Amino acid sequence: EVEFQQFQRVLQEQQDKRERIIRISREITIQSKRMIFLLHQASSTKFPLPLEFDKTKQHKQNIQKQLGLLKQELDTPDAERYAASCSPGIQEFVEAYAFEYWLQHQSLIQPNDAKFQIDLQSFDYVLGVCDMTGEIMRFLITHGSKFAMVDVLSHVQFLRELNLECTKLRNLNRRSQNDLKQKLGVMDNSISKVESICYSKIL
Amino acid sequence: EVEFQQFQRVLQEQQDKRERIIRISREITIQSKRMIFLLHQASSTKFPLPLEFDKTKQHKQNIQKQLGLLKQELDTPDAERYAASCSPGIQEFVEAYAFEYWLQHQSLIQPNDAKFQIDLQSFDYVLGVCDMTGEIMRFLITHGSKFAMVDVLSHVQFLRELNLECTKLRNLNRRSQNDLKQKLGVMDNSISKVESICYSKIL
Amino acid sequence: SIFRELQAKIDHETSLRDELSSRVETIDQESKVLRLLLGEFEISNNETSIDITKSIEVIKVKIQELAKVASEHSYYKYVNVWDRAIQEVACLTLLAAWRGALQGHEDKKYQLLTLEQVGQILNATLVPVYPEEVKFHISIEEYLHGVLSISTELARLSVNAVIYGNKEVPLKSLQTIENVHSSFQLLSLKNDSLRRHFDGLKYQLKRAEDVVYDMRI
Amino acid sequence: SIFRELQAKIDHETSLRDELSSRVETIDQESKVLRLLLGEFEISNNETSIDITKSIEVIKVKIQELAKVASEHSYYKYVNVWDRAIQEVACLTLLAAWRGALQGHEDKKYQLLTLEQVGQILNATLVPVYPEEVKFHISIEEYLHGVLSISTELARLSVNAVIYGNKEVPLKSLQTIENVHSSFQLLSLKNDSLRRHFDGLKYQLKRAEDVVYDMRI
Amino acid sequence: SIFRELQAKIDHETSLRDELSSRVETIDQESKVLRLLLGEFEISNNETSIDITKSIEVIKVKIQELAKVASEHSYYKYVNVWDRAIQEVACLTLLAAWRGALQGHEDKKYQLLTLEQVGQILNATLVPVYPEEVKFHISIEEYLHGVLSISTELARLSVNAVIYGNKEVPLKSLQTIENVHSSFQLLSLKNDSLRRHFDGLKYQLKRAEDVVYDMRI
Amino acid sequence: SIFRELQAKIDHETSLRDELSSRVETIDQESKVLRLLLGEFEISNNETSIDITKSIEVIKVKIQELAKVASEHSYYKYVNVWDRAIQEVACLTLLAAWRGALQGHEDKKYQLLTLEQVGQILNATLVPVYPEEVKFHISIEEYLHGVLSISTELARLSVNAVIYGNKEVPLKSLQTIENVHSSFQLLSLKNDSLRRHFDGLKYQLKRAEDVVYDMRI
Repeated sequence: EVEFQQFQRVLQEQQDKRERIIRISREITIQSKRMIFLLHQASSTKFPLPLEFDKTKQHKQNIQKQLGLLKQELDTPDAERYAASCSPGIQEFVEAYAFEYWLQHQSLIQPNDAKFQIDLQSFDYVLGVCDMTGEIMRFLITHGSKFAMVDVLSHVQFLRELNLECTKLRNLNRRSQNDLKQKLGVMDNSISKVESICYSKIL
Repeated sequence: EVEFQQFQRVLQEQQDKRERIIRISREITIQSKRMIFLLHQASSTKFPLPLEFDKTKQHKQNIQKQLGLLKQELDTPDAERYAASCSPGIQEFVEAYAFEYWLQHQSLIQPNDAKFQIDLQSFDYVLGVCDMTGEIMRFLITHGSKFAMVDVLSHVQFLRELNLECTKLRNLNRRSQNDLKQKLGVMDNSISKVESICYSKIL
Repeated sequence: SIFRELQAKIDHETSLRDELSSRVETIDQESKVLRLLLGEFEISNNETSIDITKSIEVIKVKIQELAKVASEHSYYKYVNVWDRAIQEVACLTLLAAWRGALQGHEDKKYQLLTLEQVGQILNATLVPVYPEEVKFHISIEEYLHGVLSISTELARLSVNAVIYGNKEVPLKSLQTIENVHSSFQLLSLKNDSLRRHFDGLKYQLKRAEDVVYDMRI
Repeated sequence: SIFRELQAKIDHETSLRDELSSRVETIDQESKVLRLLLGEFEISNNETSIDITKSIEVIKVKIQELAKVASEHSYYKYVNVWDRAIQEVACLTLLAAWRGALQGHEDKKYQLLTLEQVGQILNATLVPVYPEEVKFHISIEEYLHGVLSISTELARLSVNAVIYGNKEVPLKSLQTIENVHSSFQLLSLKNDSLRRHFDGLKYQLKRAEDVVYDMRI
Repeated sequence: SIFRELQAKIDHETSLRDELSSRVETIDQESKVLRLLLGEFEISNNETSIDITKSIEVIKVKIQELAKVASEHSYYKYVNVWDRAIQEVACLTLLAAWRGALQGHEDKKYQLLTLEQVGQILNATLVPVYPEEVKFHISIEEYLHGVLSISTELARLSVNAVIYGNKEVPLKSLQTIENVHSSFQLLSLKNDSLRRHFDGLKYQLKRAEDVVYDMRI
Repeated sequence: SIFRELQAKIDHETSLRDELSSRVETIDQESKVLRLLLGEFEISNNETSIDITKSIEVIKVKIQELAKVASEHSYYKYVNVWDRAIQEVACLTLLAAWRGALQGHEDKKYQLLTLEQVGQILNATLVPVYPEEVKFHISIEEYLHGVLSISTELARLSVNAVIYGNKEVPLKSLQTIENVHSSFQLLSLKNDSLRRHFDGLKYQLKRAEDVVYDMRI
């Protein structure tokens, strides 16, 4: 039928667009992961990380370029249709930026922080921040022995409070609830691991 | 300790005896299976089987010889201890003899039939007879096309009645109950198969 | 102490469950006999009808005994002990009536009894029919499992009927199975045991159709 | 704090989602009524036709109400709240027209309405048909799910029609399902729910073919 | 018809189960908060004590609401919807009291509350304690699952206590876990969830012993 | 008919089995009492010693009664009715003597009674010890199961003893378990229940070793 040919055209366009967005999301993920790797490397010698730290500049530029492309793709009324396709990249990007911010300030980056340079979906921010706690755990496990006990404890406290705040979130829809639950489970584990470090530090 | 050495001796003796009995049981099983094979062969040309049929004589002699050995082994006060070890052979032996009897008389051999020449545990008789229905099914499937419909139906009826009698048995201990349940399940299947033959015979 | 209380509770529940199970087992055993008698009915019609009615009578008494013990306790705590047995009894009662083998209910030949009728036959006073009562009863689900099971029996019956030259039974079987099938299709079942049981019905329908189809050639 | 702001945003979205859900539920309820009516249509043709048309009218109003609330917000953010309900409505509208049970559309008997026609029947003014508009609408995917679901209904219908001696329905059903099947082959479906739904179509096609084949013998 | 009755029953049970589930979910969410607050208590003792008491108060209200709905229906039919949530609440209540973090129950520090006491804290009037009542209640099994779970918490607590230089908590934890362990060993449990849960206790005992052992060196 | 004869035989055996079972059950009940008494013995040594001796006396009488019925029939046909009960009694008798809780046998403290001694304590005249006799007796297997079970008890006892500052029990336990372990290695066990039970012994040995090791630090 004639209508089905029209359907085919519309469905094909949507499919193509979705694939372009997924490609962008993957590229953001890759750049963010590289950025996190560099952050671990840099912070192994200098902590807190200096504010003028710029070894991740290249990656940030790449990410911002991809975010620009994404913005173009999503500049249509049906942008929400593709929200799920770009979420993984956005979360990874939040994770990287939030980790850098923590290494510099030992506090939590805000979703409206100028560094992000885009308007974040609130929930991508939450999930990205949850992922960041895993990086902090890895950082503390590797370098915990260099710090005073009181400092490690204050970092654990930071993780605990973040955990409590995320746990207090209510009324999420089922899918977000499940995503968050899974991340919080990982966060519980991260905190336990840091506690174990404290324990063996004491003995 | 000294007591443990005594234990070792007693346990070892029991073990050896059990193994001898299992060997006898296996030998009876093998001979019975061969006998059943011969019965299928013979009945393919002559049914009912003549009463003077003697091609299974050799196997019967072997079986009786093994039953003699078994009797010797079990001529101790603790014979019941080994009941489970010789059951499989006895059941197979009942199956073979009962099948021959059915091929000759189209009726059920009794547990006190002179042919058995030993005193059967009642339950081994029941389970052996259940197994025999499988042989009858195989016989009818192979040769059903040669018989008149009315004859096949009367054989089905024989199987049905045997099934009903066995199903009516009550108050068995759990183990016997489970054994019987399993055999009756097989018997249901056998009867269904014979019914299918009748069905395709009619069409 | 709480531990002694728990032990008492465990012991109590275990022995109760054992008692219920052993009663259920005697029902199961009689059900098997009844199933075989219903199979014989094909051949020797009226003669076995007495045995069938007697067998249902035995089951009825055993269910009464079970109901007496069960009704003293929470229905939903123990229902899984007997539900399969009751499904089978429901199926056999339906089948007996369908075949016209149930004395006093010969007019129900080729029909499916309602849940109320099954309840009355098995025990009018002790077996309440509706599910919100928490005493022992035949539940809607148990009855409908029985209805689905009878379709399997009828499909098999069709085959045997043909052997004995009966052409009415296959046609009536097919009609009954078709009715059951179309009634079930209206339901939006959850993904539970009833749904799985119903999924098998298509196959029975096909079997019954095949027999009628074969007969027509 | 940031988490308090987040919570406020989430609460707002949830209450909106809840309102949409409760509206969707009233649509689902009416859909069940409509489905039952369509089931009865087999037997008592014209009498139920008025009820069917009325029922679709009710659904139309309820969809308008849903659309009003939904249109104030981003369509794709909440589409998963109502898409299954709309698929079902699409299927039932298609089925009503196919059966000739939709007053004013009797000429569509044995035909499948187009997406535009379904849109007009359910609400000519408020429901735009193509997805670039982000107001509430029936999406291509919803319509296509409806088309696949009706094929299942038609295959079932064929079987029942045979029982009532109707030979036209099986033939027309088969034609329609064949059309659907070949039309779908024009689409390059991804490995999504539509593809999985389409994968089931071959069984429906086979079923409809079998009925016609059996009828011919 | 029976099919409509079944559909009504299924729909009713599904919606009831959904309602209970969503109530249970809100309890679970608050339980998670309470669990984290109890974790904080290590560091900032008395300050969080108010939050803890408030959180238990919230849970108490939610349980009351759940109990109200649940009590209208057969307890054993739906108990599996909420039993894990109640086990968790029992565990957290025990833990709060053990830590001396429960306002008005500071004298229970380093002690395990009895089932009666847990029942009173969570709601003296609405939550009956003994299991033969078929209304909503905390069952012995739920309480004992809570007791086993608290042993896991205590073993973990021992580790954290050492970090903060607290030497009393590891010793008291070990004592409590040993008491629980020896009490459970007297029981002849069936092979059910309680038995499996208890099987894990050995490992907690070992963990708590290891901490005390490490401390002594 | 033959099946009726069979049924009569089965019924006879079943009623005998039932009678034996109910006697065994009274032994099991008393065993539970004895086990609790032995648990309390830890705390209040000599006071419970009288009760323990009395309890064993009760068991002895009950075994005599069982033996009387059993001895009229083939021992091995029904041995599975009582063997687990006798294993438990053997274990408890061994344990009572080991703990020095058995009046008149205080000299056996920290020792394992031999099979003959267990036989004498439970009934000197009626219970012959070796398996060639087919009257009711304690079999080698039952005794050996008892010996393995007591090892589990001793390992547990060690842990508890440490809490109460008792350093003798852990050492003696370890010695006994080591003896049992090396004695069992004399036996060539088949792949049966005794072998499986023995396979668990190495964990008990490890546990007892750990306690002694921890104590020494």
